[in-house]
Amino acid sequence: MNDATSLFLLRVMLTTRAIEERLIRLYHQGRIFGGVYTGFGQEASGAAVAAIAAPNDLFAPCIRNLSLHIGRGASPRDLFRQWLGRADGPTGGRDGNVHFGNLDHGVYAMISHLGAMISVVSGGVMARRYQGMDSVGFAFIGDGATSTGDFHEAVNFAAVREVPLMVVVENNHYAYSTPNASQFRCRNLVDKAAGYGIEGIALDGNDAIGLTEALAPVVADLREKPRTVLVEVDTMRMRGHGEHDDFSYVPRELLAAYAARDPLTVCREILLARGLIDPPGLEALEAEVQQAVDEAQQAAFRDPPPSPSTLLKGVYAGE
Amino acid sequence: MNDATSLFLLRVMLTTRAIEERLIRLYHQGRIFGGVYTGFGQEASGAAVAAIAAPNDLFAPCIRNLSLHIGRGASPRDLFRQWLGRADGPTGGRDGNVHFGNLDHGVYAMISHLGAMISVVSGGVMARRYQGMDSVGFAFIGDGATSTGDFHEAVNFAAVREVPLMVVVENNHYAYSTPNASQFRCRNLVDKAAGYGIEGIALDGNDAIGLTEALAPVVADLREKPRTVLVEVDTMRMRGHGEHDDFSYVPRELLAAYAARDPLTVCREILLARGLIDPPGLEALEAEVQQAVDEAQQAAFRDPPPSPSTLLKGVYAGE
Amino acid sequence: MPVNEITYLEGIRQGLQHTMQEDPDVILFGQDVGSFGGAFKVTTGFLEAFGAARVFNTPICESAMLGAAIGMASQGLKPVLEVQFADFATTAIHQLLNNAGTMHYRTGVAVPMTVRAPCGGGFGGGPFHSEELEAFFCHMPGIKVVYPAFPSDARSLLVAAIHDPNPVVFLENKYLYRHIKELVPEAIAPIRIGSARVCRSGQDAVVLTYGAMVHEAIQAAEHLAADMGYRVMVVDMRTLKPYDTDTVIATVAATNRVLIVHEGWHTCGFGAELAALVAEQAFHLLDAPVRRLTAPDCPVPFAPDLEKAYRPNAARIEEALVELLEY
Amino acid sequence: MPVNEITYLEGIRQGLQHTMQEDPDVILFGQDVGSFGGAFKVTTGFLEAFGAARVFNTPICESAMLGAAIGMASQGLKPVLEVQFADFATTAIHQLLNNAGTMHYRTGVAVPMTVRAPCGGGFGGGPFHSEELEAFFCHMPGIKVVYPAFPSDARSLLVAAIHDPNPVVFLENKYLYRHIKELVPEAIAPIRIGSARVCRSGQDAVVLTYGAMVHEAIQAAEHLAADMGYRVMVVDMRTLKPYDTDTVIATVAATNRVLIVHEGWHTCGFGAELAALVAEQAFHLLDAPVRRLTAPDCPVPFAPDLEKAYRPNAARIEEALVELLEY
Ligand SMILES: Cc1ncc(C[n+]2csc(CCOP(=O)(O)OP(=O)(O)O)c2C)c(N)n1
Ligand SMILES: Cc1ncc(C[n+]2csc(CCOP(=O)(O)OP(=O)(O)O)c2C)c(N)n1
Ligand SMILES: [Mg+2]
Ligand SMILES: [Mg+2]
Repeated sequence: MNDATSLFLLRVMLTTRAIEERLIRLYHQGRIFGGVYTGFGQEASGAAVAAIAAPNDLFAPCIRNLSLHIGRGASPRDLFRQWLGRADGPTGGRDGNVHFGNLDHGVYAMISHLGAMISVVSGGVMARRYQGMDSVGFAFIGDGATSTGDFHEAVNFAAVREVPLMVVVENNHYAYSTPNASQFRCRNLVDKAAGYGIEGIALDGNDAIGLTEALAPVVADLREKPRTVLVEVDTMRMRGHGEHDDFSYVPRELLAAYAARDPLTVCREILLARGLIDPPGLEALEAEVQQAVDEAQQAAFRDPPPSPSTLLKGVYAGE
Repeated sequence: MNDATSLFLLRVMLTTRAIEERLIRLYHQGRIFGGVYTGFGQEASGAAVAAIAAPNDLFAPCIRNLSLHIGRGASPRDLFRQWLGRADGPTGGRDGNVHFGNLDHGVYAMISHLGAMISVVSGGVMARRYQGMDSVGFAFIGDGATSTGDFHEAVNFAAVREVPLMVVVENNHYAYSTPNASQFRCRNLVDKAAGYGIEGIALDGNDAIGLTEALAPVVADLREKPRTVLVEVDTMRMRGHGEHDDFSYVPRELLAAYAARDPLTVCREILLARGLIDPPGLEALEAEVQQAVDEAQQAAFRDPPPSPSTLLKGVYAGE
Repeated sequence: MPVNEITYLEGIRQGLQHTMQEDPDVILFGQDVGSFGGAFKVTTGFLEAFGAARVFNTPICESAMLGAAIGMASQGLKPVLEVQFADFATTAIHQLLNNAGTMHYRTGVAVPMTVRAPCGGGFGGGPFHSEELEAFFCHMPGIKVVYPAFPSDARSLLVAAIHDPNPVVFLENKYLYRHIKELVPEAIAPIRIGSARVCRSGQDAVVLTYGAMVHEAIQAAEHLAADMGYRVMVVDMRTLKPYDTDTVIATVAATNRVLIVHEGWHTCGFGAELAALVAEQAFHLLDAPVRRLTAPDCPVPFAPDLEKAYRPNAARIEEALVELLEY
Repeated sequence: MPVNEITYLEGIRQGLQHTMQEDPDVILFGQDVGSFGGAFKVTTGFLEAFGAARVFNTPICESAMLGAAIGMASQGLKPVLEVQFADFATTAIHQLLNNAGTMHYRTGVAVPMTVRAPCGGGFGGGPFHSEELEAFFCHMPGIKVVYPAFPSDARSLLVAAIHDPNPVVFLENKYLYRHIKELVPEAIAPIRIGSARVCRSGQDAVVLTYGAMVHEAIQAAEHLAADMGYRVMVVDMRTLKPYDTDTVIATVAATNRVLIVHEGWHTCGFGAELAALVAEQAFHLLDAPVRRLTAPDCPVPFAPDLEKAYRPNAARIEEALVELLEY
């Protein structure tokens, strides 16, 4: 892995964290309409995938994958516009919060129905390959969502068609309030891979550099020998399901254990240890990111909301 | 396994075969309304499950499991009434062909939507256990139907709740015209068990006696230590998907190989070898079964169809 | 008779609690309904009160949840299943339509199950947490559909739904959960599924509606009375399948002008059914064409201004009523 | 202009074949559509003609099939997906309603996909192979719904559906597949989605219908003309969303009496939508209440006598028309 990639990971994660911290504050200040859902503590996997992927690749992020959006080029201002329902945001205010994407960046806008997007990104990759493009798909999914029929149908279909697709299961141990033990009975979610006849890979989900190093060769190989793989990353949701949720059902020791392995801390330490950044450099980077987020937020607050007269625009294409 | 059980298996399978042979003939004579779907060549698993099960057990058969119905006490006359849409048949003519059951025998009437019944029988068992009954569930499913989201959701849910449920996957190598290779990428369907954290057992699906011997202890253990298990049985659909289908897409050598291991032949030979029946006894049994089927068919043809005036009866319960 | 003020949400809670206390056959399950009390906290304390055999969390699998409920109901239990948002029931329509809805007709086995489905918008939920799907459910043979607008009705109708021997979809309007309060007696009054509620009398026109729009319609009618002296009747359909055709016809006879309001989509919505019924059976009673005021055929938008334009409200009901009254 | 007699099924086949020949972006997939040619043999020879990259079988997974079609369409392909029976689409309503139907509205990305869904009864298919689900599909924002009744329309409308930049549900009536023939020219005439077909002129009443019931209605109208001299117009709606409101209003203006017929369920069916439209916009044109003749709210029964009682037919349409004409 080259140095630029390491710094890319750090910058993406810092930006993600700064945006989400801001969203959380705005929510508790009552300045956000609707709920706030973050990937606090889960920034590593999205950043790593963004680091590995190629321009023509396609992505189906879930609600905890802001870092993937950032890594694929979503601007902080677009992010705030989305959360504020602004006219020029990624969904023009038609959708809110995490339900956005940008196909120019290869990123599908998720629907809420868990599992439903895996087949979509898989179909997108099928299309691009039919069109002669080299394209690999990346689908993110939670531990809870592996229980959906959609997860199963999509992974099986992709496996059978040998779609180059990496399905990244982010096991953060809870689905809303429901712990793994009430969600599945296999020991690890990667145990499901064999049932689809695909390779399964289990990794530490809080180490972006480790993830990038481990997955880059896998993805390179997928491009040569198209097939579907299942990756389980171990991580932790460090906040509630949304900011309305005090997550008192999560044992505090569990949180503490993962706090000690916060993806930003882990990445910062590796970069410092490898001499890729020094403390003043880090401070400067963090300040720069904070400033960009400040400016983006302020700009987005000034951006106009959609006009009610546009309500019916675009229900159908070509009209 | 005691002698009565062996003879039970033979009688159930002979009856099943005789009924289905008759249905096939009636179809080609144009005397059946709608299609005809049989389990020709797959009689062993349903018979074995019927042999093992206890009175309070519950069952979700699929379209190829007539032997399960017969084993649980469905009468040939009821069968013909069902296929002929008669008023006094199991569904009173509201439904046709394989879509019937009898909860007095513990047998759910399937809907066509593949995979949908696994959760139903699982819920039935949950209810019976809540009511203090000892009850185990048996769900049958085809190789093709393992691709449905419903299969996945139901098996996972049952596994997590530790519902004593045996899911019997009958791998007959085709789903309509689609061979295994276009349906799943795992080597064996039993490979899926690990992904649900449950035990998987692969067996010869054409040997009713072997199945009974192998599964009886498993089921006994399920009663003690409730949990879900996955059983894959290897078998072959010896006719078309339905009688309208000439199944020319199935290699004839494959059919020949399974014909040599026809469940009835296998069972007959074991019983003869074990001295549990002799050739004249067998002949007598076959004649008896044929006569019962003849009479049942004739009676059913005389049975009245439902009156059109009953069309709306029972859309709602309690009205 | 002691009287308490309760919210709509509390009405649902009390109905469920009462039924579970009286009848051990009632079982509750769904995503996060256990110690967490469900996404909307309707079942807080139920796990503790009724135990893990009667109250449990499920994995995320709407189809298997519905299937399990069908299985339980077929064995004589009365399962109550919470789907976290009605929107997610669209992943398992076949279990309702084809399995639950046909079992009694096909086999004579009753399926006394209740599906609690929080629905409706008005709080920035966006396209996937705001849907009104009653038209789908009402189109399904063998299914009953209940949709209360008041705390008292929510309480009574949930009891009725649970004891009904059929599969019932019990729609809960999320906007009303904490917005609507009502004084209710201790004892739960029985309400028959199939009976509408005349919420406001009047003889100049009638608004046929349900869910959150009932309260918007009442407000519109009050404005109109104050501003222009019109007396507008408001009918809360309250149960949508079966629905109360007698009350519909009687109120049309009494008013001769009909406005139908709902926050679900227009084309093939429940409003179409009501309008068709009026057109077929009360044609001779009409002094003006029947009129529908509904959400447009458009995903539920997130941005507040867009959702305001999307969702009918008191002001737009009033406007439509004026046009109708001046026809 | 050379003219051939083709079946309804052949019309579909030709429309699909033509489009695939002209446009390499059209991809066909579904259960058994490959060398087997699909459950109804609509695509026999397509795999051989267009190759395995454009024609392929899928596992049994309606949701993933629909999702994949959405993904392909979002990348500019024009996937045509066959669900084996429309009934099975109920396992994946969310992919249509929430994913396909909202993508353009939410993100500006068009989803030009076509879902071919064989539907309807009349052949002993029973409750799970005979359903008419157009009301569900028509209730979905962002989705178009097409339902031809004639070979020529099937051919033209399938071409239109595939080229439409939106998700289109293309309903194929199974009973008509081999029962209906028509003389058609070699060249495929373009038909606009949203235009009805006046199949039979008349001025005493109009039957608004679609699918297999078009042919029953024509037969009923012919009987009535022969027996009683009535001239009954028959309109094949042909496309249900959008539907041709202009033609509906014009034919009501011309006849003043309306019968709506379909073989789908009654409550919240597409007939309710048509009746509501007529009641709202053509009230002053009516000499008699609008009337619906539909299947009852009941699973589709298997037994021939039951299904005959369930499904509207020429005789019952005639009866209803006589009542309407004599009102
Ligand atoms: C089909 C479906 N059912 C229910 C929900 C409601 N829901 C939203 S998020 C969530 C929990 C998801 O848990 P998990 O997949 O582990 O993701 P995490 O939130 O932990 O990242 C639930 C139940 C949904 N979105 N879709
Ligand atoms: C959800 C769903 N999709 C499609 C069908 C149509 N269909 C009926 S049987 C069948 C093939 C089933 O294959 P398999 O599960 O292997 O069972 P087998 O017929 O071989 O016993 C298909 C595709 C269906 N019944 N349900
Ligand atoms: Mg999780
Ligand atoms: Mg098979």
